[in-house]
Amino acid sequence: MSLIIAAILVFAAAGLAALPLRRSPKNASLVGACGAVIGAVLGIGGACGILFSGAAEQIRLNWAVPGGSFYCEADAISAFFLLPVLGLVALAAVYGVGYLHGRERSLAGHWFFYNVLAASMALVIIARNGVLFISAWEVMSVASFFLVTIDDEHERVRRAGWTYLVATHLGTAFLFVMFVMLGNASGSMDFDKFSAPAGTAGILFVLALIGFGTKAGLVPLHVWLPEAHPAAPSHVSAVMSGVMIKTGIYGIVRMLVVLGAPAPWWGGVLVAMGIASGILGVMFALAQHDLKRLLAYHSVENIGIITMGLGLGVLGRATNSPAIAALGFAGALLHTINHAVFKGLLFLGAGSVQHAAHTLDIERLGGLMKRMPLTGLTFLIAAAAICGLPPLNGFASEFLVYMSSLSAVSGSHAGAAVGAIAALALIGGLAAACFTKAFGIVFLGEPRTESGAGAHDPSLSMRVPMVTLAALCVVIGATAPLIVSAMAPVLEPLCGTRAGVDAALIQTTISMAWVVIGGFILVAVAIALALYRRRLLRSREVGETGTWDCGYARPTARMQYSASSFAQPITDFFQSVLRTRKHINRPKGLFPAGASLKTHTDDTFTEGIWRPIFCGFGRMFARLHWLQAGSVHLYILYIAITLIVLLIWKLA
Amino acid sequence: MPTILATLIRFMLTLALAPLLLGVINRTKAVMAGRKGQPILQPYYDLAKLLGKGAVYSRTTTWVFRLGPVGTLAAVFVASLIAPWGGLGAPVSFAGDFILMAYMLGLARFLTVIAALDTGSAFEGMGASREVYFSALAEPTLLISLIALARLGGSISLSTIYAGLTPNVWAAAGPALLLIVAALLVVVLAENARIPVDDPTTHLELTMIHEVMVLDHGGPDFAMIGYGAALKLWTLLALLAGLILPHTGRTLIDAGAFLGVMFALAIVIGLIESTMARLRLVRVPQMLLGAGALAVLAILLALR
Amino acid sequence: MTSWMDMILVLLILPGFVMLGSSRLQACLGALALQGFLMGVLPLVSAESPITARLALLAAATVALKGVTLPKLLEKAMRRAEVRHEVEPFIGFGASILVGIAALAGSFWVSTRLPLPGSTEPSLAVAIALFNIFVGFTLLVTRKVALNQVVGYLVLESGIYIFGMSLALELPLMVELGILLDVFVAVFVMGIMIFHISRAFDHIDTDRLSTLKE
Amino acid sequence: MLLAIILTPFISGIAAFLIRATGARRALLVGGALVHFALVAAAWVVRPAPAVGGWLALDEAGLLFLSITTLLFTAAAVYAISFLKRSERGHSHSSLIIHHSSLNEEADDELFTNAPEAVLIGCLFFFLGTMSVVCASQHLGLLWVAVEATTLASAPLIYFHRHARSLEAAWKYLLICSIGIALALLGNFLIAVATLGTGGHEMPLHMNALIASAKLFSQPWLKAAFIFLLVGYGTKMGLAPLHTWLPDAHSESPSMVSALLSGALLNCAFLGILRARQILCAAGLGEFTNGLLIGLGLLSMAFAAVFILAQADYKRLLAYSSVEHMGILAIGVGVGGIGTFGALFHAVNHSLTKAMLFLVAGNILALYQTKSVTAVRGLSRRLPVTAALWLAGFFAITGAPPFGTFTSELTILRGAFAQGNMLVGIAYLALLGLIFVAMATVVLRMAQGTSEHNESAPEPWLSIVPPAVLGALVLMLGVYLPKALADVLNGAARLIGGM
Repeated sequence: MSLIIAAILVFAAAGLAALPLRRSPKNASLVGACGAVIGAVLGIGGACGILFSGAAEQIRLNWAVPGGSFYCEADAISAFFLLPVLGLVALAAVYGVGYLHGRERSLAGHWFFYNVLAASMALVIIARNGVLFISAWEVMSVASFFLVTIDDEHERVRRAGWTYLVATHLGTAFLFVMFVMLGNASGSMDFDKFSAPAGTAGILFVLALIGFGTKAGLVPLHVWLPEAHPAAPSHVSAVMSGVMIKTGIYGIVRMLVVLGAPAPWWGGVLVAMGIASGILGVMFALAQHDLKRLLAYHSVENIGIITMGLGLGVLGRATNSPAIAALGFAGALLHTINHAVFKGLLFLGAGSVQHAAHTLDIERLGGLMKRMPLTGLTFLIAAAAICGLPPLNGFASEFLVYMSSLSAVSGSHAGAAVGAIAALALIGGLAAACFTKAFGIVFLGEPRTESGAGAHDPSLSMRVPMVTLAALCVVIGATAPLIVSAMAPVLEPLCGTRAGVDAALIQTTISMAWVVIGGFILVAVAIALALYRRRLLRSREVGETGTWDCGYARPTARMQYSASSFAQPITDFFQSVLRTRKHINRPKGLFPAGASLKTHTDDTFTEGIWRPIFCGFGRMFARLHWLQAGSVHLYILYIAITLIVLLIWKLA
Repeated sequence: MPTILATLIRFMLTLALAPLLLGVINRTKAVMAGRKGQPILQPYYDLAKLLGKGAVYSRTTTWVFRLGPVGTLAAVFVASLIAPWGGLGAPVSFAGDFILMAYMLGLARFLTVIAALDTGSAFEGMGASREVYFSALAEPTLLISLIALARLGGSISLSTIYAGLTPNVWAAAGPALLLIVAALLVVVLAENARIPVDDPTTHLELTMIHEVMVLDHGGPDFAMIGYGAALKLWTLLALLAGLILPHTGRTLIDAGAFLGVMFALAIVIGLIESTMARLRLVRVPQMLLGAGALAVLAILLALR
Repeated sequence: MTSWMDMILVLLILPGFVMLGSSRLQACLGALALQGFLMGVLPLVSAESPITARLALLAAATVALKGVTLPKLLEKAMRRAEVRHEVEPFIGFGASILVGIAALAGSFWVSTRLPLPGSTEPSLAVAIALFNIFVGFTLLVTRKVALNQVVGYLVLESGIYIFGMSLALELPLMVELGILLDVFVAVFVMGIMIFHISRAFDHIDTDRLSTLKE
Repeated sequence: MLLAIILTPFISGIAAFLIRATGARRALLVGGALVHFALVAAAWVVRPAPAVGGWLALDEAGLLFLSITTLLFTAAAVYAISFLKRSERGHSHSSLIIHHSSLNEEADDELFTNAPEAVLIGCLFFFLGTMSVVCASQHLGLLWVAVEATTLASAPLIYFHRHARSLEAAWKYLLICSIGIALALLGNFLIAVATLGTGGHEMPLHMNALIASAKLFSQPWLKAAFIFLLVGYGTKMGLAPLHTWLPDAHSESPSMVSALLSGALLNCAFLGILRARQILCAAGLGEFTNGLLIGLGLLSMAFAAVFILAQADYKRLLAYSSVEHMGILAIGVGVGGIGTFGALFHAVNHSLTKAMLFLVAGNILALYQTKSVTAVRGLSRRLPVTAALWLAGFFAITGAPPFGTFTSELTILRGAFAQGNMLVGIAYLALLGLIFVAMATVVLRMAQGTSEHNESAPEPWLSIVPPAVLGALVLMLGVYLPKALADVLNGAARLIGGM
């Protein structure tokens, strides 16, 4: 605990220390990054201590603010969430030093808010007082807002920042109501005093789902993600998409613990929202050409998978079948960490691409594998992992969710289970499509424009974090059984029972061990085959030639399949949802001068729901401006009318 | 000990006999077409010939291209480890093993696709695009069918499921099983690039799906791809065969019966290929969705 | 005693109608002066107790201020601004008188509805006070010439003042004088402003004084 | 001592008119402010004894608002120095300014001769003095006189820039507020009438006396009285739809005057309403007032939302935000319970924040020479510190943690829910959200982006320190509420029937 508090203090100190360094970006980066790393190391130390000892630690100090008390507790769940948060914060900070290197504009503010973000995320995870929690929560949002808008000279970035700020703030309003209801019912804002007043548990759950779901990015509250993540600098996107949105998941988990025994329909709602987010997220991802926008939509998808896991867990808890509950929650929590790892890595990779090729438009890239092999390799690993392919970490967590739903199939809520499985399968297939596109078009083939041609692997401080995360993808995949078997203390408060959890975990650990074995066989066979191929080819001549293009004499890079054309069959298939707009310039005449195809996919929910609402308010208010028409007579009339109305209202 | 031995022997047979399925299919088609046709062992000859050749790689390609065949084969290999011989257990079987199988096949596809994209060829890109498209639709069908099976067989491990598929299960849930058979058949055809989804023997790249992705591979690489395809066909066909298999308690007879059914199915595929025409590409998704519908119907029946 | 008082109260209706009816500012100011004078007398006749020095002082101050100074002040402003007439008000003069009659009826009706605590019969003073308040509001809302609005304000204020006076509410002298002083300063400042307005816009038509709006 | 607090400003005000030397007068401004500040600070240590036969006394509520007033006045006084220097320069380089602002319709802003400095400083002091009287008066009549006096003292301040718009603003301010105050006078009379039944002819409108025997008063008259006082002082306080003068006055007056108007004057009017509520609560009519306060409060927030959205003038934006926050105060008092505490606490936070924002707005105006939002771009590049303060102020005024406004607004929400006013709480929250969105749109557009020239301009520390200090105080209140202040707030809340 003390270590975690120390970490938060270190973050704060580093942030303040970076603030005055407006003149020299270099020192600001140095101070800020060092602070982030040191703090993260401290915090991870503390978290690990708690996970190993299994004993929750807490401090409770008075805080001279109405309703507030400085009450923090680090239990297994908090520690479990702290690990990815702090880890990614540190790695992204190291990456950021290289990424921001050579900017002439002051970085003091950036590093200040970066460290504030780190501190506030940690505080959110350990806070156990309503006021403290919301304060940390809002500070987190504001800090990340400023991080997103660092390049505010671009209109796109400003709009993104606005969308994000508005979304997160309105979402928080629901949390206000939730905490106030809980606080008034229990007479204290401390979590341990909380108890849902009779009959309101459902309302509280819905409030939590909306409030935290907005941050997590559940459809249809996800609209800020695809705007904000591309706008932010890549290491910030990595932190936001990798871990900050997970605080939303944490909030839901924490509320499940606080609210106690859930009703079955909560699980149903969670699974349904999870399925919707997962499928829609990956669908929209498929239709994007901006690499980071694509990744942002994949965050929506993965949040969907996590939410499915949570939903199954809740269903299991509600129908007291610990197996379903344990596996569901385990899958959700493990996927939280996994997604942090590979999504962080993917964003860092995208950052390196942007750094090297100065564009993120997939259509303009290509052939980067030869020019930046390390980025390519790490990106490939992450891509395979996010598609949930064995033997990497993504499969481990999805496997848990599968297992949970498989054991639920024979239960009373089989519908949800089957839906989850089908959805997972479809998501897996579409994700594979999406990442073969993202990786294949960006890194393979030949450069489509000169922008990618001069690319090269980034500097050391950017390479180290990528390699670390890639290694983590493999390691977590290989050690998944151990990790899962160690998760019992985390799952106990969620499932309400220890014995059931242990039983379920032992069951699954065996399967996962087999999965790992399968993974090893895979690698072994692959290596064997490779060696065999080498032996075969050693004595023979191995030719080099151009790609066989079915007899066409002069293939050029521009003839390669493009991202749009790659995704076109699928996007056409889902056109009813995606509403992709095409600008086709068909070849005309016998000797067509040129032809082109542009596709653009807006977010159906932004365009269909949110924009109309906001515009509606705008128009309505604009129509009311005559109220302040400037005529003093009118104003005096207001006074008279008010007086008369009040007199009649209250006295007559 | 003997069981382990038997399992190993069966697996060896799997590895050995997989290409033969292709031979049988081709032979059937030839016979139907009234041709004499290639020898039934032709696939083996092809593999041998390819393994004997050198290799030519495109300048565009990277190690990803070289990884493709190797990784694909390895993944399919692991998947085939999980495929049971009807009632007789597979070498690897654990709770939820069919998920690993499905995802190993997914991995194989993933590697093939990126290898294809690595060439930068428009045709291979096209094939890759179609491949991921159709498989994304086939995946849920496969898994739903397997869940329905799991529900009927009362287990979540393939070997146990198929061991539990005794005739009286058929008696009890015949309709559901029939639907599953139909769904799986479609999945098998789609996943293995057979007519009516894809025509492995066409000579027009524009119409190909799977074959066009491997245009640039040659020599040992192509041998691995070919063998991998055969093994994949076996693996998926085994899921189908296990369903329509009488269970006598006796290992040898069951094994024999299994092999019989496998090749019978190969003939069936051959018949389908020689009697049906390839669907237009736009029709394929509809067929896959139809299969998915069958699978859903099956599970609804199974949940009843 | 009270009969005197009632008579004065009734007289206090007249100026209101004059202001409502006439377009000539001069007339309005005259009416204003009359009203101020009557109000000065009011405390003297209203009190049951013999006239105290306090009441005398109060009466004197009222007459001096409301009866003399303020009208003169406004007249000066009027000359400075060179306005003689209210142009076309939002409600015509005839209509305004009708409004006034309605207001009178209304205020009598209201006064019957709320008898003073302690007494049962409706108080005339309440009615008259309300009537003047109504008139004040009417002038404020319907008249465009800034000067007329000041007059309206004064009528409104006097209505309230009548209320206080006639009920012989013993506000401490200091407060009473404070109130008078405030009113005086207020009108003084308004007069200055009218002067500035007439200089800045060369009109004092407050209806056209509406650049500040949404 | 209380007398000292009252008299200091008046004396210095008179002095300001007599002094000829500019430097001395400016010194006097800061000096007088500091003396007043010191006296009030002393009042926290030893509560001053009632003066003038108990007409003047400092209870918790009075002390609270008096402290806000003097604090803001000191800040404004310091800021005024830089403001006056600047406006001198403004005239010497007026040509340059024309060139600067020739783009926008407000070009004529600085080209008017300002009122003489003596008037500004003198009226500032009178303004302070009258407000001090309001805070200290325990007699409704005196309170009324003082409130009306604040109007008269501040009207010349609004008309400091001698040009058409500020004249119009001052005229509307004077007329509308005078009418409102007149109604408040009637309210006072009605209270006196309500006392009649109790043989209270002899009873002056003295708070203690009123509260002591409130139970006996005739309730219908009390109710009517409250309505008149609410409308009357509400006009001054800026509750919609009586707020109409407020945006004009705030946008046209010099920034530190706007700061005082919004941060101090509105509170004083609020105090008038609170006094009335005190009596009604004593008479057991607290319930009756709640509905009125909540209704007007919500209406004010709605009005503010309407006009903040797509607001084209950033000073008007701040003014409407004041309307919003006055509404919040009314709601807080209306819902009662801890809501009352929250409202008083929010009064403190709002005054500090809003004053800070107006001072910052003054800096922006000084550089860009326009109040038009669309013309202000790339603030964070031209005036880094000012921009930082501007954004901080924005987050503070919209109730984002870790600022005091957050805790006070949260407390009011808790009050609403605790008292069972769920719907009020939800409406309140919805309006807050709406206003946040509207304000964010405008404020961010100003702070971000790039303008035609991006080199950062000089920022004199005299114009930076006062708002910075105020902002720091709000921040402090957000993370630490001092015991002394908490006690005073609780005491005041108890006075006006909260808790």
